[in-house]
Amino acid sequence: MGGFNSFSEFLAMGGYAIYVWSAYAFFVVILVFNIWQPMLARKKYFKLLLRREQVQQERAQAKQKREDMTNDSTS
Amino acid sequence: MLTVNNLYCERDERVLFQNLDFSVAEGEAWQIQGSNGSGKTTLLRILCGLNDEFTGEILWRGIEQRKARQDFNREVFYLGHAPAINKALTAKENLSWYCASRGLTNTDQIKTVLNSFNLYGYEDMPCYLMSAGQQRRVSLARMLLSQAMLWMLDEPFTALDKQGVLELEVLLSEHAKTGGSIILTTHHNLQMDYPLQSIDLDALAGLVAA
Amino acid sequence: MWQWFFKLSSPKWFYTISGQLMPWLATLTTLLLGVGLVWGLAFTPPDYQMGENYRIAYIHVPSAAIAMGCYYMMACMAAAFLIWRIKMADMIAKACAPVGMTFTALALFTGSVWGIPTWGTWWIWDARLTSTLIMLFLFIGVMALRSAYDSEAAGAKATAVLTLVGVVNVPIITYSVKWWNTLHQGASSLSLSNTAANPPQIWVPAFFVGFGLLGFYLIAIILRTRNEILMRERRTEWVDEILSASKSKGQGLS
Amino acid sequence: MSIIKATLRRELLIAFRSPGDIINPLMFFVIAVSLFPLGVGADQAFLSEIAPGVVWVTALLAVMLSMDSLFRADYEDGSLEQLLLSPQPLYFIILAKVSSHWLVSGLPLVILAPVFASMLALPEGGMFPLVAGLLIGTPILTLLGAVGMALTVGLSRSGLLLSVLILPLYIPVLVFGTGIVNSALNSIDISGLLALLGAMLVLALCLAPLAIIAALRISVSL
Repeated sequence: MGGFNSFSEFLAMGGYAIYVWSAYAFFVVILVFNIWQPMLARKKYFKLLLRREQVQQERAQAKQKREDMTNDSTS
Repeated sequence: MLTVNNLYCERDERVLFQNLDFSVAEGEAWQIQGSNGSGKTTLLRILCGLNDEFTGEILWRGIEQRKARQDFNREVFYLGHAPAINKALTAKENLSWYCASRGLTNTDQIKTVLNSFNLYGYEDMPCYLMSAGQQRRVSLARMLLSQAMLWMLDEPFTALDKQGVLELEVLLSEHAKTGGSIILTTHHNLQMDYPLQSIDLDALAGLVAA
Repeated sequence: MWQWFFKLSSPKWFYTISGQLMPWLATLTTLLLGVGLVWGLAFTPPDYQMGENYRIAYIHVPSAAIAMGCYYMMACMAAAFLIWRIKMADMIAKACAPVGMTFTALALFTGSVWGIPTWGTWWIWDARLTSTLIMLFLFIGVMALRSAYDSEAAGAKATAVLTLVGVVNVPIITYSVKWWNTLHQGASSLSLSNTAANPPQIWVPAFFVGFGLLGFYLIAIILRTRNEILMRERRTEWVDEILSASKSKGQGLS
Repeated sequence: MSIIKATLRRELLIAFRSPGDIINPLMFFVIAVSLFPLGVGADQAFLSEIAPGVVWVTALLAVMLSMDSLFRADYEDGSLEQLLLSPQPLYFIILAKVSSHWLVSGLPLVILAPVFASMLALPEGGMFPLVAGLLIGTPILTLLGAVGMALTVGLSRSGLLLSVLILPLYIPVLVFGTGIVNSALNSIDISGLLALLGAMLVLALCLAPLAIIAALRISVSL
C-alpha cells in the first residue's frame, strides 16, 4: 500500500495540507450541522409544548381559584 | 343536484364545520348562516371548487365534483367578494369576455341585461368611472348572462342601494321559481317571497381535538 | 405492493420504522465513513498527476452526486404529493431541501478548494461547478417559496409545482452548461482524473465514502422528517403519547 | 376557438389602455443596455465582444420584470377566480393570456434589440442570429416567468422571490441564445442550435400552461 511514512507527513498532505484539511473540515461542519440542527429543533419543539401545557394548567388553576372565590362570597 | 356528504374543514386549530350534510335540489334556495369568521365564504369557495382544503364528498348530479369539473362549471355561477371587473375595460367588454369564457355567444343579450340592471347608457363606460354600486351591478349582470342553474352568491347585497336590493330579491325568487337553485350568504335581512332553507355554521363549529 | 405503498404513506408507520432503523443505519454509516475516510486519507497512494490534493475528490464527488439525487428525490416526492395527495411525501420533500442545499454547498466548497492549487484560482466556470451552483440556486428557490407561504398546505403544493418545473429543467440546464463550457473551452472537469490509470486502492475507498455519505444523507432526511411528523401530527393520539413519554423522561431524544 | 380570440382581445385592450405596463419593461431594457458602455468603457472591440451577452441578459431581466402585470390585476379584482371556474379549456385561455403578454412585452424587445445591439457594435453577422434567438427565446422566458408569477401572485412580498425562483430556470435559454450569436460570429452553422431552442419552446408551450394552471389554483385558494 502507498500512504504516508509518518504522521507529520500525513498532516502535511504533500504540501496540500490547507486545501485537503479545509475541505474535510467543511465536510465535518456539514455533517455535524445536519445532525445537530434537527436535534436542536426537536428539543426546542418539545420545550415549547411543555411550556404550553404549563400555561394551560396555570390558567386552569387561576380560573378555578376565581370561581372558588366567587362561590365563597355568594355562600 | 348538489349533494354534500360529511364535509369537514378546519383552519388555524379550529373546526369550521364537521359532519356537514345537505343536498340542494332544483328550485331550492339555501342560506348559509353564521357569525363573522365562521367560514361562510370558505364553505362557498369549497362548494364551487376554488378551495380544496377539506375532507368529505361533494357530488354534482351524482358525480364527484372534481371529476365533473366542466359540467359543474358550466352550470354553476359563483359571485365572490371581489367584483371580477377589470376597471380599464368597459362594462360591455368585461361582460363579452365573460360570455366567451363560458362558451356563450349571447353577446347581443349583454345590452338587455345591462338595461335590466339599470345601467342603461353605461355599456361603453370604462368601469373605473362607475360607482361601487354600479360596478356591483355589472358583476351581478354576469349572473343572468351565465345561464347557470345553481347560483352561489357570497354577500350579493353589498354596495347595493335600497332599490337594487329589492330588485335583486325579486331576481333571486324568480330564478328559484323557474327551477334554478341558489346558495347564498348574507348579513342582510332577506325579504324574499320564497321559502329559504338554511345551514347554520355556528352550530357545526368546534375546537380541534387536542 | 399497494399495501406497502399505503403503509409507507402513513406518518405513524414511517415514524416507528425509521426509529427502529435508525441505530442500524447510524452504525453502518459510521463504519462505512470511518473506514472509507481513514483509508482514503491515509492509506492510498498519491495520484500520479495531482499528488495528495486528489483526496478532496473522495468527498466532493459523492456529495455532488447526492445533491443531484436529492433534487430528483424531492421531485418524486413532489409528484407523489400532487398526484396522490400523500402528505408523507410532502414532509420528506420538505426535509430534502435543506439537506440537499448543504450537500450542494459542500460539493461547491470542496470543488473550489480543490481548484486553488489545480487551476490557481478558487473559482473557475467549470461545467460541473457551474451546474452545481445552479443546483444550489434551485434549492434556495424551493426553500424561499415554501417559507413565503403562510399556509402550510398551499406552500406545500406551490413548492411541489416549482420542484416539478425545476426537475424538467435540470437535465436541460446540465446539458446547456456542458455545451456552453465546450464552446468557451473551459478547464478540465473535476474528478478522479482517470480511474483506469489509477490502481484500485484509490477508488475502492471512494465506494466506502460514497455509500457512507448516502447513509448519512438518509439519516439527515429521516431526522428532519421525524420532526415534521411530530409537528404536523401533534393532535393525533400516538404523537401525544410520544410527547408525554418524552416529558416524563425530561428531555427525551428518543 | 372563440375563447382564444376573446382572451387575446381582452388582454390586448387592457394592455393598450394602461400603456405603462408595456413601456416600462422596454424603458428598463433601453436604459440598462445604455448603462453598459458607461460602465465598461466605449472600446468598440470590447463592446462588440460582450454585446450578445448584454442584450440577452437585459432582455431576460426585462421580461422577468414585465411579468408582474400578467396576473396581478386579475388576482386582485377576482377575475382569476372566474377564469378558473370557466367551463372552457383552461389550457387555451392561459396560452392566450401568456401569448398576448408576450406580444406586448417580448415582441417589442425583439424589435428593439437590433438597434441596441448595433449601438454596442455587434457585427453585422450577429444581427440575424440575435433576433432569431430572441424571437424563439423570449416566449420561453415569458412562459417560465408566468409559472413563477402564478406561484407568487398570492403573496404580498413577491417581487424578489420571483427572481430567485425564475432566474435559474432562465439559464438554458440564455446559454443557447448567446451561444447562437457567438457561433454565428465564429461562422459555425446555427440551424441546429435554433432547432434546439425551438424544441425548448415547444416543450415550454406544452408543459408550462399546465404548471401555470396548477399554480393559479393554489394562489386563488389562499
